[in-house]
Amino acid sequence: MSDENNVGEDNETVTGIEAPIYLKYNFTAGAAASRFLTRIKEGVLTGQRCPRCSQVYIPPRGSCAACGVPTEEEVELADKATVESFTIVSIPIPGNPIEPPFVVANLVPDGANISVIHLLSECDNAEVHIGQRVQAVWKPQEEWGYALDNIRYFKPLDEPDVPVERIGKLPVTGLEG
Amino acid sequence: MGQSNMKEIAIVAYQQSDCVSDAGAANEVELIIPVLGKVFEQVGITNAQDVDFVCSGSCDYLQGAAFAFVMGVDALGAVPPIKESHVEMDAAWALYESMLKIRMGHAESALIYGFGKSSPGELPNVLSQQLDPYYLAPLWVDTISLAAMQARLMLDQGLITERDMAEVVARSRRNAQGNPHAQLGGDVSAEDVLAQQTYVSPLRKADICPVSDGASAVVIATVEKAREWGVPYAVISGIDHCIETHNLGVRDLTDSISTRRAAANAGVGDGRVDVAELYAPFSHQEIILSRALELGEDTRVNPSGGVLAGNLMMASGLSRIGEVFNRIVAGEAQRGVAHATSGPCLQHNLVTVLEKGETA
Amino acid sequence: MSQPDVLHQAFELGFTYTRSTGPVVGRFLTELKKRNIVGIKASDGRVIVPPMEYDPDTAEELGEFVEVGQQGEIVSFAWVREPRAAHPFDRPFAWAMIKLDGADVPMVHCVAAEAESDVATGARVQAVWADEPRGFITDIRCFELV
Amino acid sequence: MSTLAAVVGIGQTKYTTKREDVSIAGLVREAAARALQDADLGWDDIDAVIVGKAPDMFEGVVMPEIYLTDALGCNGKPMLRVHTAGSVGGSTALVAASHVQSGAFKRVLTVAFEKQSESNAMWALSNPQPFSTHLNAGAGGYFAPIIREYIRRSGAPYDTGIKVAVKDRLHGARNPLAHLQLPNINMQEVEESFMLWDPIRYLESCPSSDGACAMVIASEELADKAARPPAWIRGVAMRSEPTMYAGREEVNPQAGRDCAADVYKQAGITDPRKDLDVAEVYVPFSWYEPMWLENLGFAPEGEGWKLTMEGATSLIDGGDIPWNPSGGVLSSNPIGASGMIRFAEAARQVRGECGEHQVEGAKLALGHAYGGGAQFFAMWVVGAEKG
Repeated sequence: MSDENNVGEDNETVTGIEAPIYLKYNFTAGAAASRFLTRIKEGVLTGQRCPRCSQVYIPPRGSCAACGVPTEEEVELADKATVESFTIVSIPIPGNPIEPPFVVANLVPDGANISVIHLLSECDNAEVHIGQRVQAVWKPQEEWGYALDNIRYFKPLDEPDVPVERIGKLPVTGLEG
Repeated sequence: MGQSNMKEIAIVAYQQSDCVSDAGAANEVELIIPVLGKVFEQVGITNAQDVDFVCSGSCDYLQGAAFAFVMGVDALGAVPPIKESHVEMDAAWALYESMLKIRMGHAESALIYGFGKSSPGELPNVLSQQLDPYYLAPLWVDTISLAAMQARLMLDQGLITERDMAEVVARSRRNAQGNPHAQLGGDVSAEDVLAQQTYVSPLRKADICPVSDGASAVVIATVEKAREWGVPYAVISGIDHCIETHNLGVRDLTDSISTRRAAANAGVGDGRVDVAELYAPFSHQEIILSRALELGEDTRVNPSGGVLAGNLMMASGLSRIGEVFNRIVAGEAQRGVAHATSGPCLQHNLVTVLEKGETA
Repeated sequence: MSQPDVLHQAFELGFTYTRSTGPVVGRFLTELKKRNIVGIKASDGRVIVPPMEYDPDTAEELGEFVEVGQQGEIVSFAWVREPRAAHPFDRPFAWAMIKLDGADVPMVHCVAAEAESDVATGARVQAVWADEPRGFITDIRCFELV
Repeated sequence: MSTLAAVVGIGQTKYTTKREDVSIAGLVREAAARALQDADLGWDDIDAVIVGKAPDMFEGVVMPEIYLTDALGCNGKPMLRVHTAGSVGGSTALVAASHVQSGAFKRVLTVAFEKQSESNAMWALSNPQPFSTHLNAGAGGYFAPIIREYIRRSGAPYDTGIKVAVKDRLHGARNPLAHLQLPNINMQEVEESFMLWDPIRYLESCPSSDGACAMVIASEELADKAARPPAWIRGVAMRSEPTMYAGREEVNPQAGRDCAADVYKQAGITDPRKDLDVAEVYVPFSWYEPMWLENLGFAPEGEGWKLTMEGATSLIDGGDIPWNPSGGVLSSNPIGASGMIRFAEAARQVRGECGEHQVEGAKLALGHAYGGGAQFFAMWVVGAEKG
């Protein structure tokens, strides 16, 4: 803590304090998240299929939020995806080394029915668009850990755009599948 | 609020997870879903679409992430959207909010759930940050130490003895043997407890509730709806709650004025109390509460073992109501009292009176 | 399917909050900086230390400050055998409710003592000041037995 | 059936970046005391207190209502603490109203607040959790892609958001309590402001404010005898849906549509644009005005932007359905209180006490709040008449 508390104009009256509140936790990834992270450490993107509505969730959270039922069936997904939407961020993220401007996109991997947020790079920011096809650029295998960050970012693919009504509905084999 | 001139509301289902010291990999949704599944099954419904209102209780700081309750919605099957709300309090207060919703005619039934995963943090430290943010929180006075001072006040004034406290613990452990969800049960005598050295003197570790992970859920409904569902129920004949000053020095810590007031408003004294489930995280507090509720020898206190046998923060208050419901529908009691608490040294207390409903 | 690894990771939820104190808390902390302790007079005449901003009975704003003594009496205490990392001592110590001379309501603070047997309800204690008080509750480093 | 209830007292603080002169209790107290004064009541007249605020991590006080009880005159009374993310101020007002509408209480005090200057909302909202990618640059980063999809679908002109940003700040300049006072703001200034999360510019975003808002809600019997004109609560509704599920409609969420339909039905509203005189709607990023115009049924899907561009939502342009005459969330944003401010400003309009930002002759008003990933909704309709 700094020793400089806020004082009034008379330099004597205390008007403010600094209160450092630092709490330590031992975070546990959920069972479904642990499974997902274990597989991504192996370089494989996976989702879970809802037994009721058959939709595939990534990252899986152990339940289908729409149906409120547990999900167990694991589904392997492609590392190709479609841009559902995106933003170009021009401000730094606290504690993140990425330099703005950068593109953060909602991406639906082929075979999944919901988007994940990730970076888009190796592209002209002005050219990024909804329906665009992209593919994961992985870090070197020796750097893989329990994190979606094993994918450094996604980059554009030379494939035709996905019509808006088909975004989020592609099979794992992609647009032509 | 009492039930006079009001629509009668009843508890129709109650389920809780096991109290475990560390739920391991299970996240909050994974803790909630099985409990909700069981409570729906108990009523014979599918999911939250089949009730008119949902309300939950949780605390972000237990696991150290903002918006814990948002994930809870994932467990409900809330598509299409539902009427839903949340209190950053024990879920017993979520039940209170749900009753208002039913009384104003906007619902006939409600699902209430509470959950907490306290194991990831250091709970007494986390709760120290509930205290005055200028005078006490920066000292990191933990909640166990505050309760220890409360116990000493009582010991010094001759209001209790250490043996009285040990007997509360021994009874809790014995009763918990019959509770499959309890974390700490066993054939423990008061002598065994007294043989332990003190931890935060005058408290021994056994005087202090354990830290538990888990969830509990209750379904309430109008009596008409309960009959339509054809499930056994217990009528909520009174409920009230009341808070006291945050300055511990100003309060009479040897008594619980707010519990007395809530009990009077809920009508605790209007009939025999066969069973009472009290949210007493420390052994001496069970004695304070029993006295404030003016419970006699003929009342069974904490037959579940109470929270000394397992404490699901943010759900334990709701579980107390559920436990009394269980005794009534099992035919072990005609009328019972459930108590929930919040804040250091029993600052905020909620009292519910349940009665056996007329046979349908 | 193979069992996943159970993934744990320690993390810290931390921030240094910047609190404005308002006049009542500010006055108390200002006095601490000068090694004085003040309380406030409640509607029923009781002197409350540290000063509350609002009366616990009537809810009225309070404003009549009263300087109180730096010694007082232990009303109750808890002996902490195993201090937590966040605690002000790394050796056994007591938390206590201390009624300062001239105050009617006890305050909670820590008491340094060698052994539990040295501390007792009714014992007299005295404030020990930090070397350089700066307007924070820990300007009173602790109380010690007189 | 629900008992009739009304707002009989309203108190707000002046919204500002940092209230350096008060404690957390002092801030909350100021709004509460003003609400009591407005209602011509004392602390003893209140039967229960209902408190709302967004995540405790903003101020770093766990369940702060426990410490606030003395400041709110709550000792010996019931106190309830609501938390439903950004919609919390609205939800809190609804929970408070339910205390009276249930017939259980005669008169309750409700307060919502945020003292955001104690920390940093950006930190509290994007605090990284282990094992998760940390790319969610605050609320703007979350909502920007949804706005982009709205623009694609509706074909709205690029400057719709700019127009809202100017309009709400000009409204705010008429409200002495509004945080941002920008009476000379213009389209060019907004357009040239820094692009934070494309398509959201700096001046198209809400500020970060300290502030509190309070209301006294009373039963019909007591409201009939109130010191000042009551705002009768004609409809109340809340809806929730999960943050993420396959196929979720994020631009025009079902929960918002259902919530609006419910509250309109209770208030006897069939055409909101025609039947309502004014609306205070939670618009933290400018583009959410056209989006919510559609979601709340003021315009057909895809045409919300037309109302904005025509000036229909502008008090100053003499629009037929002014939105956010107080300046809205774009002018003041103490997060936990923002929803309650919408509800309270709707009530102030039908009480006819808004001065420079009064919608002339307003009789029926909508208060709206949303939160989370635009998944939690709370709304009420208040009227000058009982209905």
